Amino acid sequence: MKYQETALIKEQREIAPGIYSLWLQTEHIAEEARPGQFVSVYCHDESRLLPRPISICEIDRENKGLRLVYRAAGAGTQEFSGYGAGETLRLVGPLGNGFPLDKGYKKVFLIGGGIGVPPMVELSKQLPGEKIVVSGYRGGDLFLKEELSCHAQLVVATEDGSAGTKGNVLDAIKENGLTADAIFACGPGPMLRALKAYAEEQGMDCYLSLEERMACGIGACLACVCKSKDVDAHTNVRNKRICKDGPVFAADEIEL
Amino acid sequence: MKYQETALIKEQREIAPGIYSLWLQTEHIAEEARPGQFVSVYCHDESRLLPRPISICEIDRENKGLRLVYRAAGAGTQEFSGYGAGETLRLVGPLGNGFPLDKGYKKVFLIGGGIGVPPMVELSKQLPGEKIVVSGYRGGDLFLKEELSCHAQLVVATEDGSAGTKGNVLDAIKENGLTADAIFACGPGPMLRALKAYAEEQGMDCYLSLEERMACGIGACLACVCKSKDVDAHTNVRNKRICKDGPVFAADEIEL
Amino acid sequence: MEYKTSVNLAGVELKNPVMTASGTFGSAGEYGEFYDLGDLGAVVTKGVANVPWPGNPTPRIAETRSGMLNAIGLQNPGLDVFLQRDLPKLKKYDTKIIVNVCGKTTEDYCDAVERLSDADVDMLEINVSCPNVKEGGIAFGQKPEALEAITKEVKKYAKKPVIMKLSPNVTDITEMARAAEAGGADVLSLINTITGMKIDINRRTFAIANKTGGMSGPAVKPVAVRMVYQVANAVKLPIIGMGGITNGDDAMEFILAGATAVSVGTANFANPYAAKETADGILAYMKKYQVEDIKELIGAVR
Amino acid sequence: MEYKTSVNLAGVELKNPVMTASGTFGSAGEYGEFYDLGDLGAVVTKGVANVPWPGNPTPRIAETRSGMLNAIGLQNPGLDVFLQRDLPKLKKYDTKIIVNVCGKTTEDYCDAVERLSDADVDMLEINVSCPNVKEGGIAFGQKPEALEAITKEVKKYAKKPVIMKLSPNVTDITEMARAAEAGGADVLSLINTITGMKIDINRRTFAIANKTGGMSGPAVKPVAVRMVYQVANAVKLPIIGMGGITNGDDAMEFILAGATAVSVGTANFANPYAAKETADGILAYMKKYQVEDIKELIGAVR
Ligand SMILES: Cc1cc2nc3c(=O)[nH]c(=O)nc-3n(C[C@H](O)[C@H](O)[C@H](O)COP(=O)(O)OP(=O)(O)OC[C@H]3O[C@@H](n4cnc5c(N)ncnc54)[C@H](O)[C@@H]3O)c2cc1C
Ligand SMILES: Cc1cc2nc3c(=O)[nH]c(=O)nc-3n(C[C@H](O)[C@H](O)[C@H](O)COP(=O)(O)OP(=O)(O)OC[C@H]3O[C@@H](n4cnc5c(N)ncnc54)[C@H](O)[C@@H]3O)c2cc1C
Ligand SMILES: Cc1cc2nc3c(=O)[nH]c(=O)nc-3n(C[C@H](O)[C@H](O)[C@H](O)COP(=O)(O)O)c2cc1C
Ligand SMILES: Cc1cc2nc3c(=O)[nH]c(=O)nc-3n(C[C@H](O)[C@H](O)[C@H](O)COP(=O)(O)O)c2cc1C
Ligand code: FES
Ligand code: FES
Repeated sequence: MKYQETALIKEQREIAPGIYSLWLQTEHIAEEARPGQFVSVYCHDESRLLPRPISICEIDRENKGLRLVYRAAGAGTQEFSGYGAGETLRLVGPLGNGFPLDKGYKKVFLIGGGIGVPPMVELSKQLPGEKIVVSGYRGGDLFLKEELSCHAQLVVATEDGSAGTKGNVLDAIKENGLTADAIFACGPGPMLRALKAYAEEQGMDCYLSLEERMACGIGACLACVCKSKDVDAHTNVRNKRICKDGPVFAADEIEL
Repeated sequence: MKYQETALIKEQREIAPGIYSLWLQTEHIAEEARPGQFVSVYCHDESRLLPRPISICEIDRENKGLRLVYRAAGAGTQEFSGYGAGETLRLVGPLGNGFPLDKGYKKVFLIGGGIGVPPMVELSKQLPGEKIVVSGYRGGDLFLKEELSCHAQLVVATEDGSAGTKGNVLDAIKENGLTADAIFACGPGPMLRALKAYAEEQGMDCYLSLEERMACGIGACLACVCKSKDVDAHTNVRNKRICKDGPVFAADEIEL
Repeated sequence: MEYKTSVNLAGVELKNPVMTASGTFGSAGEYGEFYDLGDLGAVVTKGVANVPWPGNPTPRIAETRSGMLNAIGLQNPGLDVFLQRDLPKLKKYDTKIIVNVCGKTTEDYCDAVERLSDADVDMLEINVSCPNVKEGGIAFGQKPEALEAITKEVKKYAKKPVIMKLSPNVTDITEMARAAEAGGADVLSLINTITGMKIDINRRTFAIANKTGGMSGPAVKPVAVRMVYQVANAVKLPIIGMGGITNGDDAMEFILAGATAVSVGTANFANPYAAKETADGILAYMKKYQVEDIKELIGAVR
Repeated sequence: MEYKTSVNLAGVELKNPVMTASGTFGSAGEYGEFYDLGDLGAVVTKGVANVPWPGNPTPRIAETRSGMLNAIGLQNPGLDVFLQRDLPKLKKYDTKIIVNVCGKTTEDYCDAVERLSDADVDMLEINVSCPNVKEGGIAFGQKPEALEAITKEVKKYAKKPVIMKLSPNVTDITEMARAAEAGGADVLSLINTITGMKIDINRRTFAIANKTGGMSGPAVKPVAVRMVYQVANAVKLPIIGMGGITNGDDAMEFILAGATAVSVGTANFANPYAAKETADGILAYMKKYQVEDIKELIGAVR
């Protein structure tokens, strides 16, 4: 079930330069949300029509709380960052499929790159088994470090080497000699491509959360497709809708 | 001199249903403003581009304060009404000519109708001589009554008869047997037309503040013209620009 | 007072004038997760062709000030899948179903129209502004002769009323409307999207992969209202007006300008309840002004 | 690094690519109360005719979502008053002066152009999208033959470079651009306004007295960028791009699409410093990406 709600902002903080953490009080969305799903967030400014898809970072089911962590990337997210406790944001959600939680893996890598780190927080809480979070950051602002260390081992890579392994998430995995049965990842395209190749090479299962421009967010407009390996059941062509069939795909279903 | 400023809201109150009183702190505008001038107020929402012209109601020169009193008529003024102390509004002003203060009349009518009442406040303070303010309201919400009674005699007309004379401002003048040398007026078109006719009939001087849709507010776009009796010096046709040559015109210069 | 919101399009009675704009509402009742689609006058499907189309590369959309660009490229699963899988889902709702048809050649259109004529749908809307068609890439929808010809052909195969959907990318929309009327169209719908472009100045490339895209949303509304007004004064056919409608007040502009029905498109993306709220808003307008029958308002501004 | 922002339009060197759009900036330096107009590449005057025009009845404008409609009706004081009174005011600024010319007949245009050729102005911009012209009301700007013909005529009388200003209300802008080029135009400017309409649903009448008006502002930008791109790929003439530019980033879209210069119009109403800030913004973009000469960026997105 999907809901449109006007959610109350309980708290908003800048947790790293340009990165904001937002706790929202929802009516139904938090209760139904699963890790890896996202919400459409709407601007108040009437010149910006389209929803901004933002992944669910953390769920406080008891208090119907939803945490989003996002980068002020453009005008819309900049607008969001200006609102504080007591103000509201209109949301539609929960959207998308989320990560599969029932695969029974013994040990998994949860890999987040940049602004792909946030969804790993709730995933690390809910996914059963042993978890190693591998987070890739540009510099030393290791946002969500505490949250990620609670339910999993945390390994860090930074581009500038200011913390953890100097390099990317795969460098960190190699440097630390880590292994796992499967990969659950979210982050920039090049990282996902590298992980897909790595998983194939290692014969690991791999689940990737993809990004694309969205209009409807619910599977109606066909804006947000990715190429699929086979003809997709819904589209009847080699395209899958990221908003509805994803954002999480088994790496071997899709082309990157 | 005209200024563009981001003015700080010092106070905003709803003084009658849908009528808002706004005190703004300006840098230069308040110091240079004269009664009968107006400011262009801009929306924050980027889908609304054009300025909303709002008359200057009161000036607190010492504190660089400017008071605007406006009706939440449409989306733009509705937006303004949502802002409170500490927030800002972008203004351009002071604009227009204002009422002539140096004509030496002994006794004048200051006539405001509806949302044309506010500019009479500062005018009643600054205009020399004896002043009778005649205010026409729809119902019994006599906004700005106190302010208008300070520097002038106040006579009221209401459409529904809930206060003062039942009827319009001319009915109130007649009922109270009032006379004066000149009229200074602001209000809806039908009222201004009636006052122009009345002034002609009585041989009184008459100054009317007009309204029209505006784009530039500074005389550049020719959106806001009214018909003039003679060929206008600037336009070289029988049109005058309300934003620049007005909003106040001698009634006998213009056609209504 | 009882308020009559029903309108008639070429013999098809809609319970209210609000439809959905093709391509913005899916084909399988996606928005039915938010409200009962039976609250709408009609649902218009995403454009469907006789065979599946893969559409364009991504990015397929870009936001613009109070609007958006899209170049989906008419991705669709093909008529067979539409008929077998999607149509039954739509039939569950108590609303009229209008199938939007696209094609590359006259034969494509006629093939699809013929097969749809036996299906349980109420009307067919012919999208003649596809980017890649015969005639050296110039769309059927930009030349009056081509439009008249394809309308005539399609009408030969259609056993349902035919709506011809007009492109706004023309010098004179009335000429196009007259051509469609001459070809035998039963209803006209307008406007399709206005061709636009956005450049990503930081990446120094086009914001959408197809370079150009179709602009829609509130930004285009004044163009759409103007064209509906012009067409309403040029032909006798009923008009479905669209382009930037977000609520009942917007819809009333189109109806007063001469539209018998209206479609809500891009606004669905900004608010999943937009189409339903538009229907509610029209009724609220009628109540406010005590207008008993919506028909009194069609083309009332002259 | 030294950054070169100057551009050349038919032999006229502008210190930067930013001009003002005709009709939005007056003719007598009105915006000079806010900043030194010498900060701009050129000032383009309000359209001026050989004789005074009274313009249209009010309301002449209406706001639309992220845009506006205007039907000023080319009110102007006539050429004599312009030359005697307004031009000297503009000449005080260290900027180029471009006079926008309107007319009802070919003779009107030629008369004005001839008289302006002896005046101290830098270029002439010919507005061929006036609403009321010969040929049964169809503007010179909507038929390629008519556009080519008037361009030829005007060129006979013009001793200054001639900019032909194109209307976007056409099926194929490249056809119009080629016609103006064939007629001998030195520069093209585009876009003029897109015809639109707004209806006041409460008063049940047109929001502007003229019924239709020209749409401008950010809402039209994607259409303008698309047309500039198309024209830049169709003709060899330099292009002045406009339509919805509010800042340097918007201007860069047009320059990357192929415009040599840009005009800021409606944005002046939303921010009196808009044109100056646009010039500043272009320089900031060049600095950000270390582009030494703006000319490297003209048409760089292909
Ligand atoms: C499924 C999904 C989950 C996401 N989760 C997060 C998250 O948790 N935290 C976070 O910071 N960001 C996330 N993003 C990216 C986020 O959606 C964009 O950063 C945001 O939409 C930018 O909006 P803007 O108005 O600031 O930028 P603008 O560039 O002004 O946006 C213009 C338009 O482009 C779209 N757009 C711009 N960048 C992106 C992008 N990267 N992906 C999709 N659409 C984009 C906007 O939604 C808008 O429609 C996610 C994207 C997707 C698809
Ligand atoms: C010189 C002058 C002084 C004014 N002083 C006051 C004042 O002191 N208090 C007050 O309440 N109102 C005043 N008005 C009217 C005020 O400008 C409008 O009520 C306001 O612009 C409406 O904006 P909106 O966005 O709420 O309405 P909308 O209808 O959404 O506005 C749409 C567009 O129409 C314009 N518009 C709408 N109504 C008017 C109008 N009556 N006059 C001019 N433009 C209009 C808006 O500026 C905007 O561009 C004055 C108008 C003028 C011309
Ligand atoms: C994402 C998207 C997809 C569209 N697909 C189609 C289509 O398949 N067939 C069609 O005739 N029109 C299509 N259109 C055009 C719309 O039906 C409509 O004519 C246009 O968007 C204007 O209405 P709006 O401003 O309310 O969206 C599409 C529009 C959008 C935004
Ligand atoms: C109020 C107004 C008046 C205009 N007058 C003229 C004119 O006299 N001559 C002309 O060629 N264009 C005129 N235009 C069109 C503009 O010059 C410009 O082409 C158009 O507005 C698009 O640019 P913009 O979106 O930046 O405003 C006018 C536009 C507006 C808004
Ligand atoms: S955003 Fe519409 S289908 Fe995904
Ligand atoms: S509003 Fe532009 S001249 Fe008055």
